[in-house]
Amino acid sequence: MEFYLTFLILFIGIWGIVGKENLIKKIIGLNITNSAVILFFILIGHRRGSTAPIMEKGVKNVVDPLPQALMLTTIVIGICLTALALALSLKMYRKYHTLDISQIEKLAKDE
Amino acid sequence: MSKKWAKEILILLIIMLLGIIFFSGFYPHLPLNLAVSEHYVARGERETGAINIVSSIYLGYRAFDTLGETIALLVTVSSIVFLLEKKEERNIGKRR
Amino acid sequence: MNSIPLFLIIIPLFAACLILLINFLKTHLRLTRLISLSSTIISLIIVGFSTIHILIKKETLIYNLGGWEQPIGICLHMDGLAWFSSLLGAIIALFSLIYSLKEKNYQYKFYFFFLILLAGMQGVVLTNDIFNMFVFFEILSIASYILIAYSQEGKAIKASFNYLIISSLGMSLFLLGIGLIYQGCGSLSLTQIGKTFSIKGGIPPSMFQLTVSLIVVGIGIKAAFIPLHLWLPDAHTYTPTPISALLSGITIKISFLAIWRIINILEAIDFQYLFVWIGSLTALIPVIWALSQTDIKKLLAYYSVSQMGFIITSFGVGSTLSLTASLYHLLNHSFFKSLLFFSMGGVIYATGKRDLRKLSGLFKKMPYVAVSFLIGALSISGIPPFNGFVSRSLIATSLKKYPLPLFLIFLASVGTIASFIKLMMIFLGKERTKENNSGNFGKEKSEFFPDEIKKVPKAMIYPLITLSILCFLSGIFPSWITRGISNFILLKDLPYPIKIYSFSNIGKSLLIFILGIFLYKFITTKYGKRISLKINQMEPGLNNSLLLVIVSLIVFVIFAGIV
Amino acid sequence: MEKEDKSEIVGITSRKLVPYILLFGFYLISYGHFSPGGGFQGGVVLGAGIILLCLSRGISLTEISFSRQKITLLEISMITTFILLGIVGLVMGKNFLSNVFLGKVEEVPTAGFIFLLDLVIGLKAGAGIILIFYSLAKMR
Repeated sequence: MEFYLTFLILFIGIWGIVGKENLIKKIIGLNITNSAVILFFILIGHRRGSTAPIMEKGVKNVVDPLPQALMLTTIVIGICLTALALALSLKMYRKYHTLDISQIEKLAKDE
Repeated sequence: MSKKWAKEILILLIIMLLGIIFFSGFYPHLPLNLAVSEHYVARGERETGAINIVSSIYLGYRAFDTLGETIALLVTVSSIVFLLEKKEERNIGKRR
Repeated sequence: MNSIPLFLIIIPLFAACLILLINFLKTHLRLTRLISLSSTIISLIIVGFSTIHILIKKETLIYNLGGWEQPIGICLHMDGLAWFSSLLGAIIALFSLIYSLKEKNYQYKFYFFFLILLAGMQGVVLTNDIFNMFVFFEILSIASYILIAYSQEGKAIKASFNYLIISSLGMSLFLLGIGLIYQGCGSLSLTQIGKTFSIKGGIPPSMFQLTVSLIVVGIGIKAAFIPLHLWLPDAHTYTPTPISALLSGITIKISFLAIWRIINILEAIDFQYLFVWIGSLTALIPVIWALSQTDIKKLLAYYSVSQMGFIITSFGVGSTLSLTASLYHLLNHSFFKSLLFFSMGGVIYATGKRDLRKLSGLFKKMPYVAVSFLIGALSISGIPPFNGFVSRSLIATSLKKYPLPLFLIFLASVGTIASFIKLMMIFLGKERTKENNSGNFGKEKSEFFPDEIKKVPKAMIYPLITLSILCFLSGIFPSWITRGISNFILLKDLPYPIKIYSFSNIGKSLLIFILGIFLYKFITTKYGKRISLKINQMEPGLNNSLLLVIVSLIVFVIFAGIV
Repeated sequence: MEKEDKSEIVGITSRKLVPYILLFGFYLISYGHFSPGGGFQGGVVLGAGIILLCLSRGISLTEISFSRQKITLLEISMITTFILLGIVGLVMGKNFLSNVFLGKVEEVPTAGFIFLLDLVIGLKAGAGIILIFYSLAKMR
C-alpha cells in the first residue's frame, strides 16, 4: 500500500517539473521527485517488525541495508543538482530579471 | 486564459496515464531474493569492522560509489564558485 | 593487468585534484595544461596497451574494487565494447584538449571540468554495476552542465538549465528502473542481473517492460533520440568548441552504448525492434530543422542528432551485420563530427562570426581549415572514398527487410547533402571585398571584410589534419575494420564478405548527391526561405520537451506491451 | 545579513551554541561506524553550525575565522586524501580502496579504514556546504 503513496509523491513531483512555469517551482518539483525515488528505494528494503541494521549484541532480524546505503549517494547527488540549478537560475535572474521560463525563452530568442 | 487551462488538463491527463502504467507494471509482493544483503548483514561486521552495516556498505563494500559521489559534490561546489564569483574576484586570481 | 580499467578512471580524477591543489592560491596555467595533457596522453597509452589483452587474447579484464567479489562489491570490467568506447573517448578527448590549448586562454577550472568529464565518460563505460553507472552518469552530466554554461552568456545558461532539468528528470526515471531491478533480482551487478532478471526467471512481463522502458528513456535523454533530443541543439551550440566536439562526438555515444549494454544483458529483444522506427525518425526530423538554421554550430548539433538516428536504426535491426554497421558508423561519426566542429570553431575563432549568411569566400584565407572541413562534409554526406559512405551503405544493406525506415534514412541523407553544400558556401562562395559585399543569399549587406581575419594557430590545425586523415583512412579500409569490429568486439563473425564499393552503393550515393543539389537549390529560393523561417519559429520550449519525455515513456511502455 | 540589524541575544546565544553543534557533528562523524550516523550526516551538521554562525553574526565576521581560502583548501585536501587512501590499498598489494588495516572491533575508534574514510568525507561535505552557502549568500 505504501508503494502507491510513493508513486503519488512521484507524480506530484513530475507535475511540479512539467506543469510549472516558475524556475524555482521546477527545482522544488525536482526535489520532490528525488525524495519520492528515495522513499521508494527505502520501502523496497523494508520488512515488517525489523530494526535498523546496527549489529549490536542480540539484534536479530534487520532491515535490508543496501537500499539505505545507495540512498545516501542519491541524496547527495540531489543536493548537487539542486544547488547547481539554483545557481543557474540566479544567473538567469540577474540577466533577464524574470523567473518565468516562457519569458526567458522569448527574451533569449530575440537577443 | 482557456489555452492555459487546456495545457493544465493535458498535463494532468498525461500524468494520470503515467499512473495507470506504473500501477499496472508494479508488484509490491514479489518474493525478494536477498542473497547479497544477507551476506552484508551476516559478514559485514567481520569484513569491514563497522557495526553500522550501512556505513560498512557505503564506505567498505561500495566505497567507489562514495568516491564518485564526493567527486560530484566537489565539481558542483567548484562550478557554483566559478559561476557566482564576481568579476573582481576572478582578476585577483590572475594578478597574484 | 586487470587494473587497467581502474587506472583509466583514476588518472583523470587524480590529475583533476592535482590541478585544483596547484591553482589554489596562484594560477599556474602552463602547469595545469601540462598536467591535463599528460594525463590524457597516459590514459590513451593505457587503452592502447590494453588492446593486447582484449583484442588478441579476447579476454575481459575484471577488477574487483576493494577486493570483494562480483555481486558483493563493485567490479569494473572491460570487454570489447568497453574497450571500443574508451579508446574513442581517449582519442577525441586528446584532440579537443590540443585544440583548446590555443583557442582561448581558458581558466584552470576549464581543464578541471574537462578531466572530470573524461573520467565520468570512462567510468560509465567500464563499470559492471548499474548503480555505479548512475553515479558516473551524474558526474558526467554535472561536468557537462557547467561546461555548457562556461561562457556565462544568457543563452548558454538557459541551454544548460534546460539540459539540467530534463536530464535530472531522466536520471530519476533511471533510478526508479534500478529500484525495480533491485526489487526483482536482489543484486546490482550487471552480470548477476543478466542471469536472474528475465521473464523466464519469474519477473512478471509488465514489470519487465516498465523497467526496461524506464531505463531506456532515462538514459535515452542523454543519447538524444527523437522525442528526447530537444535540449541538444541549444546545449551543443553555446559551449566552447572543444567541448561541443567532445559532447556530440562522445557523450551521446557513450549513453547509447550504455543502452546497448543494458538491452543486451536484459535480452529485451522486442525493444530492439522499436529502435528501428525511433532511429529512422531521429535521422529525418532534425534534418528538417537543420535546413532552416543560420548558426553554423547549431546546424552541426542538429546533425549530431540525425547521425545518431542512423546508428540507432541499425542497432535496432539486431543482425550481426547491422550491429557491426552501427558500431562502424559510431566510429566514423565521432571522427567527422569532431572534425566539422573543430573546423567551424576555426572559422569562429578567425572571423568571430557564427552566422552563415555573413560568411563567404574564406578558402584562400584559411586553406587548412577549408580543406579539412571539405573532407568532413564529404564524409558526413557519404561520398564514396570517405568513411561516411562506407558505414551508410552498410546500414542500408542491413536495412533490407525494413523498406520504410530505409526510405526515411534516404531522405535524411539527401537533406544532409543539401545543408552541407550550404555550409560549404562559407569557403567556396564568392570572395568578399569592400566593393561587392552583396551576401550570397540576396541583399543582406555583410559588414564582414576579409582583412579582419585572425590567423588560425598551429595547435588548432593539427587536430584538424589528423582527423581528416583518420576519416580518409577508415573510408579506404572498410573490410579490414568491419571484420575487426565483428570478430574482436562483437565476437560474432560476419556470415558473408560484404561488397561495399559495389556499383549499386556508388550509384545510390550519386543519386542522393544529385537530389541533394536540387534540394539545396530549392532552399535558397524565396519560397524555400519563407518555409525555413516558419520552421525556425517552432522551437519547443522547456515545458514541452519535459512533457515529451513523459509522453515517450508512456509510448515506450505501451508499444513494448503490444510487440 | 549585516551586523547592525541583529539583536544581541541572537549573536550571543549562537556564539555559545555553535561549539556544541560542531562537537555533535564530530561525534556523528567519529561514531559513524559504531552507531547510526556517518560521514555525510556529520559533515552536514558541521556545515549547519557554521551557517548558523553566518546567519547570526553576519558573513563578514564569520569569514575572519572560517575564511573562504581555508575552507577551499580543506575541501581539496580532503578529496586528495580520499584518492590517496584508495591508492594506499593499491600499493599494499590489495585492490583499490580495500580495507588496509582491519582494526579489532571491540575498541571504539579502531574500525580502521571506515573511520578514516568517514572523517575525510565528513570534513569534505561540511566544507562543500559552507562554500555553497558563501557563494549563494554573497550574491546580492
